[in-house]
Formats: sequence, C-alpha cells, structure tokens
Amino acid sequence: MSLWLDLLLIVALLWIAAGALFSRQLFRAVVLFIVFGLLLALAWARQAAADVALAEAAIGAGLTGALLLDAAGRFRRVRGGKDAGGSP
Amino acid sequence: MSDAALLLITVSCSLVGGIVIFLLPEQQRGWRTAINLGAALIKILCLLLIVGAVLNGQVLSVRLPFLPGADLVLRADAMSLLFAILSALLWLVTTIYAIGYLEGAPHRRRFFGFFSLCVTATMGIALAGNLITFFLFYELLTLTTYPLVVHRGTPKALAAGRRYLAYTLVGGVVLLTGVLWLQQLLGSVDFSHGGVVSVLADSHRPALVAIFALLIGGVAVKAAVVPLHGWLPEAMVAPAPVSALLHAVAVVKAGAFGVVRICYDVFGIEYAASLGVLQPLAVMAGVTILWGSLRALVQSDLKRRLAYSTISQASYIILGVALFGPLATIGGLVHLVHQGIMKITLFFCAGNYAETLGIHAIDQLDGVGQRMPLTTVAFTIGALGMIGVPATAGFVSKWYLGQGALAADMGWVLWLLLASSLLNAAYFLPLLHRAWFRVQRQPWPEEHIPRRPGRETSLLLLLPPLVTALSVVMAGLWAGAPFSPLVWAQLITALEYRP
Amino acid sequence: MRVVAHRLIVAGCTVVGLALVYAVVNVQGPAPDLALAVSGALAESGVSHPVTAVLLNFRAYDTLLEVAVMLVAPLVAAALPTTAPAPAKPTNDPVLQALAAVAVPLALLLAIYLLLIGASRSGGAFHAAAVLAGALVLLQLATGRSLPAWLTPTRQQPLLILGLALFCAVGWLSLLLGGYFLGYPPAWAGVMILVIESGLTLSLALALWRLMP
Amino acid sequence: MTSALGYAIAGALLVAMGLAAMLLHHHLVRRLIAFNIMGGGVFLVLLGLAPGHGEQADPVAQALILTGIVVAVAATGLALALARRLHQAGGDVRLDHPSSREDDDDQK
Amino acid sequence: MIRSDALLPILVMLPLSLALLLLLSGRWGRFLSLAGMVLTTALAALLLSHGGQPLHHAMGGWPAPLGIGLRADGLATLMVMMTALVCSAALIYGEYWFDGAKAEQGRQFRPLAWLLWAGVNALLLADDLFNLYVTLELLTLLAAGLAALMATQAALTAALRYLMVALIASTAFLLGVALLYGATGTLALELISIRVAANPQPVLVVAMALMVGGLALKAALFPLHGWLPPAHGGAAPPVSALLSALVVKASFYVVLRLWMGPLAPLTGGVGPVLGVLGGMAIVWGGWQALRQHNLKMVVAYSTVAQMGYLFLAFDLLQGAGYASALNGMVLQAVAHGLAKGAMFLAAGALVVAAGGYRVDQLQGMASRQPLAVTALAVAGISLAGMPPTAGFAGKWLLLQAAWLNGQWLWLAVMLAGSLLTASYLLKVVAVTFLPAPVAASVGCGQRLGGVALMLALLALLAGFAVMPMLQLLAPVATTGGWL
Repeated sequence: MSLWLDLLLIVALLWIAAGALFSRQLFRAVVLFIVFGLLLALAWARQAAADVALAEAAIGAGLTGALLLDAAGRFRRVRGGKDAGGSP
Repeated sequence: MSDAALLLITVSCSLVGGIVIFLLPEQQRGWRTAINLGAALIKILCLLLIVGAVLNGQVLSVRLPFLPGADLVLRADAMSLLFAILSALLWLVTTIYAIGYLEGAPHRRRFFGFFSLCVTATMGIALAGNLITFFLFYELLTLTTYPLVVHRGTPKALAAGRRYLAYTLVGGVVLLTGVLWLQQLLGSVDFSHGGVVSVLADSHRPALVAIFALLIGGVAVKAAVVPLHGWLPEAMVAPAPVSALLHAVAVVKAGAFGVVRICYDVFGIEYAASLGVLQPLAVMAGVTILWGSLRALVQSDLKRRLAYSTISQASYIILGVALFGPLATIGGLVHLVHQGIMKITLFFCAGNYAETLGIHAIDQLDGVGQRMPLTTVAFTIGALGMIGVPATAGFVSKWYLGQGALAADMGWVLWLLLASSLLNAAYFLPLLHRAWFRVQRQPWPEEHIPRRPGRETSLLLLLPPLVTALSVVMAGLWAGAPFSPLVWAQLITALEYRP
Repeated sequence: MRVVAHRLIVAGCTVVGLALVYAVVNVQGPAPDLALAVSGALAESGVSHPVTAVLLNFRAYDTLLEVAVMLVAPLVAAALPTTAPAPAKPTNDPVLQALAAVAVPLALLLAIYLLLIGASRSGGAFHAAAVLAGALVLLQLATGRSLPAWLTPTRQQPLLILGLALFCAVGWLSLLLGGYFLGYPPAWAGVMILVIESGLTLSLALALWRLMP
Repeated sequence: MTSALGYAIAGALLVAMGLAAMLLHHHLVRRLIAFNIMGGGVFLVLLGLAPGHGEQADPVAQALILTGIVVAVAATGLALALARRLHQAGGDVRLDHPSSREDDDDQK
Repeated sequence: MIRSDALLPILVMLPLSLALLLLLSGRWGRFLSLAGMVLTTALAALLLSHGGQPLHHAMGGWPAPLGIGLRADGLATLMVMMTALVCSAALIYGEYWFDGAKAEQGRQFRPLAWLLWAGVNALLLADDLFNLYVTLELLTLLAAGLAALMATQAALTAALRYLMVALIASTAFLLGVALLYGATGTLALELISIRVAANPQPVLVVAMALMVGGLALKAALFPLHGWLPPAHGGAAPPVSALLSALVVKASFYVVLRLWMGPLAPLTGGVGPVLGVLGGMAIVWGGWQALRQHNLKMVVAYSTVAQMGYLFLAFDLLQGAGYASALNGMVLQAVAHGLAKGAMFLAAGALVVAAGGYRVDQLQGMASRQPLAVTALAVAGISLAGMPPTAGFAGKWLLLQAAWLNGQWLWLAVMLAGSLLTASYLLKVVAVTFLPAPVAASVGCGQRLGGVALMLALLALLAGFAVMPMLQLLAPVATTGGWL
C-alpha cells in the first residue's frame, strides 16, 4: 500500500517537473514549479524527513516560487519582441 | 672577502645599479652617470681580484639552491674570465660612449637601466657554472635586450624587436629542451674541463648527438649562425651603443661563448669529435662566414654592412672550436676577444658618423676622413683588423685559425679563410677609400655637432673608439705579452686539451 | 544547426540520466555508523532533536558558512547602483488586509514557536525565518509597508548580520577560552544554540525578505 | 525495491531532466526553475542513498539538505537580483548558451 | 590559552568577522581593512612557519566523522599564503581604484572581497566533502556578485552567465557528494579515502565524473571556458584579479585534493581526458589571447590557457614523474595566482591611463606608466615560464615530469604554450614603446601600477624560494596528502 503511494508520488513528481521544465507558457511553468515544490515536501514527509519537508514547503516552494512568480511577470516582455517564455 | 661574495658582487653590482637607475628620476643625470661608472669599475675590480685567484690555480665557485637537482652555480675559471673581462671592459667603454651618444635624448633612465641589467645577464652567462644557470642568464639576456632594441619606439624598431624575440625565444625553447634532456640523463650538468658527458654509456650516443644539436641550435640563434641570423641586421635600428652591445659585448658573444662552453665543458672537445658532430659545425660556420661576407658586400647602409660582417666574423669563433685542435682553439678563443674590440670600434665610429653628421649610407662617406680624422683613423684600424692585416688583432686570430686548419688537415678551411679575407677586404676597403681619398661632394646629411677646432665631435663620443682602436693595435703588436688575450687563450686551451 | 544542438543535448542528458540511475541503483551503502554517532553524542549536544544537533552543533561550521552565503545576495543587490526603486503601491484590497491582520500576528507566533521547538522537534531558525519573511511579504502586499520607515536599508545592516555576528562571536569566544571553534561546553550548549538561532531567525528573515523585489 | 531507492531514482531522473532544460532554455527564469528542480533531484538522491532508515531519516543527510535548500534560494535570489538590474539597464535576460559566444567576443 | 591549531579557524574567521565589521563601519573601513590585511597575512606567515607539518582542528570539538575538520598541510599552507598576498594587493588596489565617482562601489567592494578571502581560506583548509561544497558555493555567489559590481549591461550579463554555468557545476558536484556519501556513509575526506580504497565500486566513477566535471566547468577548462573571458574581462580590475587568481584556482585545488585523496584509486582513465582538454586549452586559450584587441580580454584568455597547464598536469601526475608533476603544478598554481593577479591589476591601471580598453591605445605607456608596464612584463615573463620566475620553476618541473613519464606530446604542447604566451604578451608590451599620442593624457598616478608591480615582483622573487616551497610540499608529494 505505502509503496504504491510512494510510486504514485514519484510519478507525479516527474510529471509535474516535466511540465514545469518544458511548459510553453512561462507563468504556467512557474505555477507548476510551486506545485512541484509542494509535492517534493510531501515526498520528504513520506521519507520521515519532517525538517526538510517543512523547509521545502516554506522556502523551496513558497519563497522561491514567489521570487520566480515575480520575475516571470517582470521579465515577460523582454527586449527583442516576442514572448520569451516559449519552449524552444 | 669570500669567494661567494666576490662572485655574487661581480654579477649583481650592475643589477643593483640598474635598479637604482630605474628608481632615480629622469633628470638626475649626474647620479645616473656616477652609478653607471661606479658599477662598471666595481665589476672590473672584482674581476681583477678573481683573476688573481685564478692565476693562483684556484677555481672560485658558489652554489645556491634553485630547483630540485639543479642549483644555481657561479664559477670563475679561465674561460669565464676571458669573456667576463672582455664584456666588463667593453661595457665601461660603451657606457661612456652611450652617455655621450644619448645626450639630451628621452628615456635615458630606461635605457641605462636595461643596459645595466643586460650586462648583469652577460656576466651571469660568463660565470655560469652549469647549464641551468647558463640558460637562466641566457634568457635574461634576451629579455633585457628587448627594450634596448625597441628603444627608439618607431614601428620599425618594434618590428625589429618582434623579430629579435621571435628568433631568440624560439632559440631559448630549443635550448631548454636540450638542457632538460641532458638533465634527465646526467642529473645536474656542471661545466668542467674536458666535458662531463663521457661518463654516459655508449647507448646514449644517438641521444647525445640530438642533445648537441638542440643545445647548439639554441645558442646559434644568438651567435647569428646562418640560417638563424635573420634578426641581427634588422636589430640595427637600435641606437649605436646598443648595436655595439649586441655585437661585441653581449648577445652575439653570448651565443658564441655558449658554443664554446657546450663543446668544451659539457661535451668535451674530444668526445664531441668522437660523436662526429664537429664536422657539421665547421661546415655551418664556414657557410656562415662566406654568406655573411657576401651579403655584407651588397649592403648600402653602413650599419647593415657591419651587421653582416659580424655574422661572418662571429663564426670564426665557432670555426675555431669545430676544427678540433689546440691551435684552432686558440684562434677561436682569441677571436672572441679580438672580434669584440674590433667590431665595437667600428660601431662606435659608425655611430659617430651618424650622430655627428647624420651619415647612414655608405655613399655619404665621401671625404669624411678630413672632417673627422680621428674617428676615421679608428675606423680604419678596425676595418684593417677585420681583414686580418698584420700588426692588428685580426691577424693573430686568423693566423692561429689557419695553423689549426693545417694541423687538423683540413685544407678547405685555409681556402675559406683566404676567400673570407678577400671578401672582407672587398667590403671594407672601398669604405676606407671613400673616407680618405674622395672629396666631399655633397653637404653632410644632418650636421648635429658643429665643427670646432681640434674637436671633430664630442669628447665622450671620440674617446671610446680611440681607446678600443688602440687596443686592437696593441693586441696585434704585443700578442705575446703577459695577460694578452692570446696568452690567456693559450692558457685555456692548455686546460681543455690536458691529456 | 540549432536542431542538431538540441538533439545532442537531449541525447547527452539521456545518457547522463541513465548513468545516474545506474549509479543510484548500484550503490553499496555501508553500515549507518554516522547516524549512530549522532544519536550517541546527542546527549552532549544541548538539544534533543538530532537534525538541530547536526545543524547547530556537530556541523555548525557548515551552517555558519551557509549563513554567510545567504548574506551575499542581499549585499550584492544593495551594492548594485540602481535607479530609484519604484514606489511601493499599497493594494487597497480589503480581503488581503483582513487576511494580513489575522495572519501576520499568527505567523509571528508560529515563528517563535518554531524557533523554540527546534531544540526538541522539527523546526528551528530556518523555518522560523521563512515564516517570518512570508509574514513580511504579506504585510508588504497588503499595506505597502512592512518594516518601519526608519529602518532604511543602511540601518538594516546590523540586523542583517546579527545572526552571523552572534555565530562568529560564540566561535571566537570558544576559541579564546582555549577550546575548539564553536565547541560549546555541554552545559551551555542549549543556551548558546538558542541565542544563535534567535539571531539567525531575525537575520535570515530579513535576508529572505530582501531577496524579494 | 524499497521506496527510498525509488525516490533516489526519481531524483536521478529529475537531475537529468533539469540539466536538459537548463541547457535548452535561454530564459533566465526557466533556467532557475530547472536549477531548482535539479537541486530537488540531488536532494532526493542524497536522502534516498543516505545510510540507515530507521524511524527518522538520516539526520546528517537532512541537515545537508536543509543547508542545500537555503543555498539554492540564496543563489536564486542573487540571480534574480542581478537579472532585475540587468533588465533595468536594458539588457536581455535570455542568456545565450554559455559556450556559443566565442566569436562575438572577438569582435568587441 | 589558545590552542595552537586554532590558527586554522582563525584564518577563516578573521576575514569573515572583518567583512561583517566593514559592513557596519563607515569612514574607518579603510584602516580596518588595512589592519586586517596585515594581521591576516601575518597569520598566513605563521602557518607557513609550521613548515608544512600537518595541522588539524576539529570544529566544535567533534572528531571527524561526526564533526567537520579543518586541515592544513604544505599545499594548503602555500595556497593560503598566495591568497593572502593576492587579496592584500587587490584590496589595496581597490582603495585607489574605487575613488571619485566609484567610491560607493568601493565601499561595497571591501566587505565582499573580505568575504571572498574568508571563503577561499575556508575552501583551502576544508577537510570535509560537504564543507567543500558550501565553500565552493560561497565563492561562486561572491564571484558572480563581484563580477557584476560595475553594473554595466555587459558585466551583468557576463555575471549571470557565469552564475548559471557555475550553478550547473555546483549541482553536479553536490550530486557527486551525495553519491559518495551514499557509498561511504561519511563526509570526512580521510575516511572517504579509506573506504573508497577498501571498496572501489563502479558508482564512484560516476561520482568522480560528476565532481571533476563540475569543478572543471568552474575552473573554465576547455571547452567549458566560454563564460570566463567576458566575466573576468568585464569586471573591475581588482575583482578580475581576485577571480582569475583565486576563484578559478579554488576549483582546481579541490580537484587536486580529491585526486590525491578520495578519488586516487579511480583516476586512471580520467587523467588522459584532463590532459587532452588541458592541452587544447593551452593552445586554444593562447591562440584566442593572441587574437584579442581588448587588453583585459587578452589577460582573461590567458587564464584559460594557464588553467590548461594545471589540468594537463593531472595526466602527468603518475609514474616516475609523480613528485615532479605535483610540485610543478602547485608552483604553477602559486605563480599563476601572483602573476595573473598582477597582470589584471596592471591592465586596470593601463586602461585608466589610456582611457580605453584597446591594446592599440597603449601607445606611450612605457614612459607614462612604467610601473604598470613593468608589472605586466614581469608577470608575463612568469606566465610564459621564463627564468628566473616562479612560473619557470613550475614549468620546468612539469616538463621534467613529462620527460620522466615519456609523455612527449605534452612536453611539446607545454613548450609551444610558452611561446604562445610570450607572443601575446609581446604584442601588448611592444605597443607601449610606441611614442604617446600628443592628446589623450588622462591624469593617473603611478599608485595603481605600483601595487601591480609589487605583486608581479613577488611572482619573480618566488622563483628564488622554490626549494623552501618544495620542502613544504615534500610530505604531500610522497604521501599524496592523506594516509
């Protein structure tokens, strides 16, 4: 049972990470990254690493996420015209 | 005073002098002159003390740790002293000349500073007791002469400087490779009479031939052996004292001295002969002698003609070494000194012509003998010496070289000497003819120093060539006197060919 | 050209991924003697929570350097000469303001709780600082102001380095008393750690907040 | 297969994915996302491979990860601070591939 | 009474604490910085006086596997001394360079530079794998921040690009740490060495590849060097000096430490790879330096080439040439640190005096800025490996190692590299002898050049202190530093 839960979590982690990495829209990528952070916190909790889980949620997902959100908004229209968030 | 201190002071007094000169403000002419002359005199004094010791049969040496398995060794033996004294004396003369020559010119601080460093390097080469020390000072010489070559700061001077470094640095790398290789075979390579490599097993002989080629190739660049001579004529753009330095005191001499050292005190002349490397060396020297003379013949610029003459003459020294035999060796070694004093005389005179009257080309020389008689007398003595006219120093050299060739049973060398002397005559005699026997046809190109009664040019410019010209005659006339270059060369030869 | 480069990158990263998976699967781990050592020395560490013991006692030096790392970003940001920053615009969102009114005091309490609990359970300076920084951000969003006006960036400097300075001070003290660097006497360890952590909480919170634009 | 190993493998895959994204993207924010995901992957490997799995995960590994998380946010914060300044100075936050600029430098 | 081994943490904590004090102090900062410089250099000299006897300090009093150790052997000692000299020179130079309109940046430069000093010392003395990671990260962020200090568009872009590359590298290194930790269960370098030697499993090869690869990236090893020239060339001169002389070298130092310690059983196949890349770096870096028209870019590409020597030497670190190669690479590292620091400082002085970056603007500098030109030339002589500098000693030993191992190709590459170095430096120095243009006389004292010359002369004088330095290294050379 718990193994299945872990497996599910792993698949979700990879899936969301892929989305965050290769999403076409920058904003969406950042949101997915925050979700990834929260899932990762869950993964830490599953591995009995409560300290890391807390820190991941607060710093990894929360603060880094906020930073990136702000940056995504700020740098949306970079010099040189078209939206830079597009996937290559 | 201990041996170590004596040797270190000998080498470093000009180093300290040079550094102080760099620190002095440009305007401090008096102090600069005092330091220059003071350092030169201290150096000569030290060398005299060393001569005294060496004549008593001592070999002074000092050893400082430097790299693992490679100490810095300074060592004074008869051969070092031959070169050391020559360059110390000529340095003094050249410094006096340079003070007069650069009167009022810019950047004198830089010039004299590097001039001093350059002599430090030369002294180090002369007194080096092993290959690594030799290499160290050899590279130092390259570096310290560069600023002198480009001193004028013209694009032409920079091009000459680039060429000079291109040749000498590559030469340095070749030399380094040879040093490294030999170091691997032998450990530390201290110079000693009769050579040090003969202890190696016969299986190393091919390697030793290669090492010989590398070492000689490295030093032959500075000795301007054809085809490695390309930098020398270009470097003529430098001021006349620098040319004198390059040709007679430091660079070319260092290269030739390097050949002598490597043949005698690294390989041992007999071992080198048994390796069969001397024959090619002799051929190289022969080619250089002829090629240099032929090229000199077609130069229309006075200093360039002198430069090609140097290329030719420097190889007499190498020829003397390569002929294998005591007589030829004496000839080569004594030519180390004789060529120095003769060539420096010629360059001083050429500098005087240029500085006083603006004469650079040969066809401007017409009638200069009347305008500048003393300078022209000195020039004549130098030129006759180069040709090898009896009663001059050059004759002594050629005499012994010829004897050596006969003793070595190499007749072709005799023909070579004859041909070279004819060529020498062919490119020097017309100059003398123009100077003495033609009348001035056109005004002097640029008369910097006006004629005054009894003084054809400034005293500082006039005295040095007269002194060196006098020494050319004396070396020719009293070749057998005690302490003459010839006697000294015979002493060294006796050591090298000791059974 | 670009496409080729991309394919190369993808292929390369696939290889890297495979190598990593191979490595991860094949690790032959040793006996967990380090974890045992941690629990063995826990009694002398001054705290009962092993992670805190590692962070602030056994490997406190790492943490000290890490706090120095944390200091770099705000320092550099302050060092870069900027044109005048855009004036903060307060959002007049009543919901946000109400939320802030409730959440900020709660966050403050939570931070203090996390700080104190760190000695025995999960928690500690880093968590407390993150919560505190979050509260500051919320306050900024709701009211347009967070820190008091007199606390200009220059005046924040002492607060910013407080944690590291305390850390260093304790280290120097322990050295000057003839001991090892940051070698607390067991009796004092708990107090020392709490002092350092309190300073760290404030400094890290400020540093994290300063990272925010 | 234990779940710890599973997480470690996931970590390895995350690193590879993150690396690919880091190299493929030029936009700074995307690179920072990739960097943080790579970091997460490394931490998963670190904890997953850490010896000993009792009731609590290896405290040393936990402490290392905590340190790592703080370092990562510091790096992200610094990068964004620089980027904001660059943006202000009129620069482009889409950074070219680090090794493809050789020739541009010569032309300066 | 203070423990004698407290010297090690003090060498880290003194610069760190000073950096904090400098953040608070206003006008007194300059004097504080100067006093700290003297003190820290004196402490480095004190460490030197231990004669390379290994010194060890257990942080927190916790012995190695549990706690973090600091450790100084001859190698670390030499590097600490070199760091002290370069940092001092850069800081003094900074006091003169950041003046007038740049005074504000100068105030920021000081604490950051002191933090960097602390970070470098921490890295040099680290005896713990994760501690190495933290110090590397500290240096990376500081380097990026310092490189961006001038806040021009070019500097910021270069700094960001560097940061991105360095972060990939750090991540790779950390992953290597994770694998090693998983495989050995410890972070203490000495214990890792023992356990790796006892059970050299294939995983370790991956860990090694990750760590060495990451560090090579940070050390700008060819072909991963693209980030370096703009970042180092575009920064303020004292910053360039610190980055090129110390930060890049720190990564090399970590490779060397790991190479001789934990990774020693695994290095067989990796040496030739590093050798090839190093050789290519020598040639390519030298060639690029020759092609540059921007003075600072010449110097920056020269760093790429010189790092090539250091990495090529890893392939010489074997067989009969082992001791020679080790001695040579350490000397080379020390010599390059001093010389490259001097060179960037001198280049900075020349750029100020010439009012521009281009090499052809340097006309007349030989007479207008003799100290800076001399510094450039002397440093260049050391870099080109010409006697009697420390650079010559380093290259001589490396050549000797190549000879002893029969690695003829490397011998040729190193010799050719010397000539390349000489050529690009000659290109620069030659221009300074041309007569100065009449106009364009920017007022600039000799102080900047003077500081640069001091550092360059140290590179020269170090050439006469080779034997004492090698004595310090003797235990390292025979035991590999560990065990």
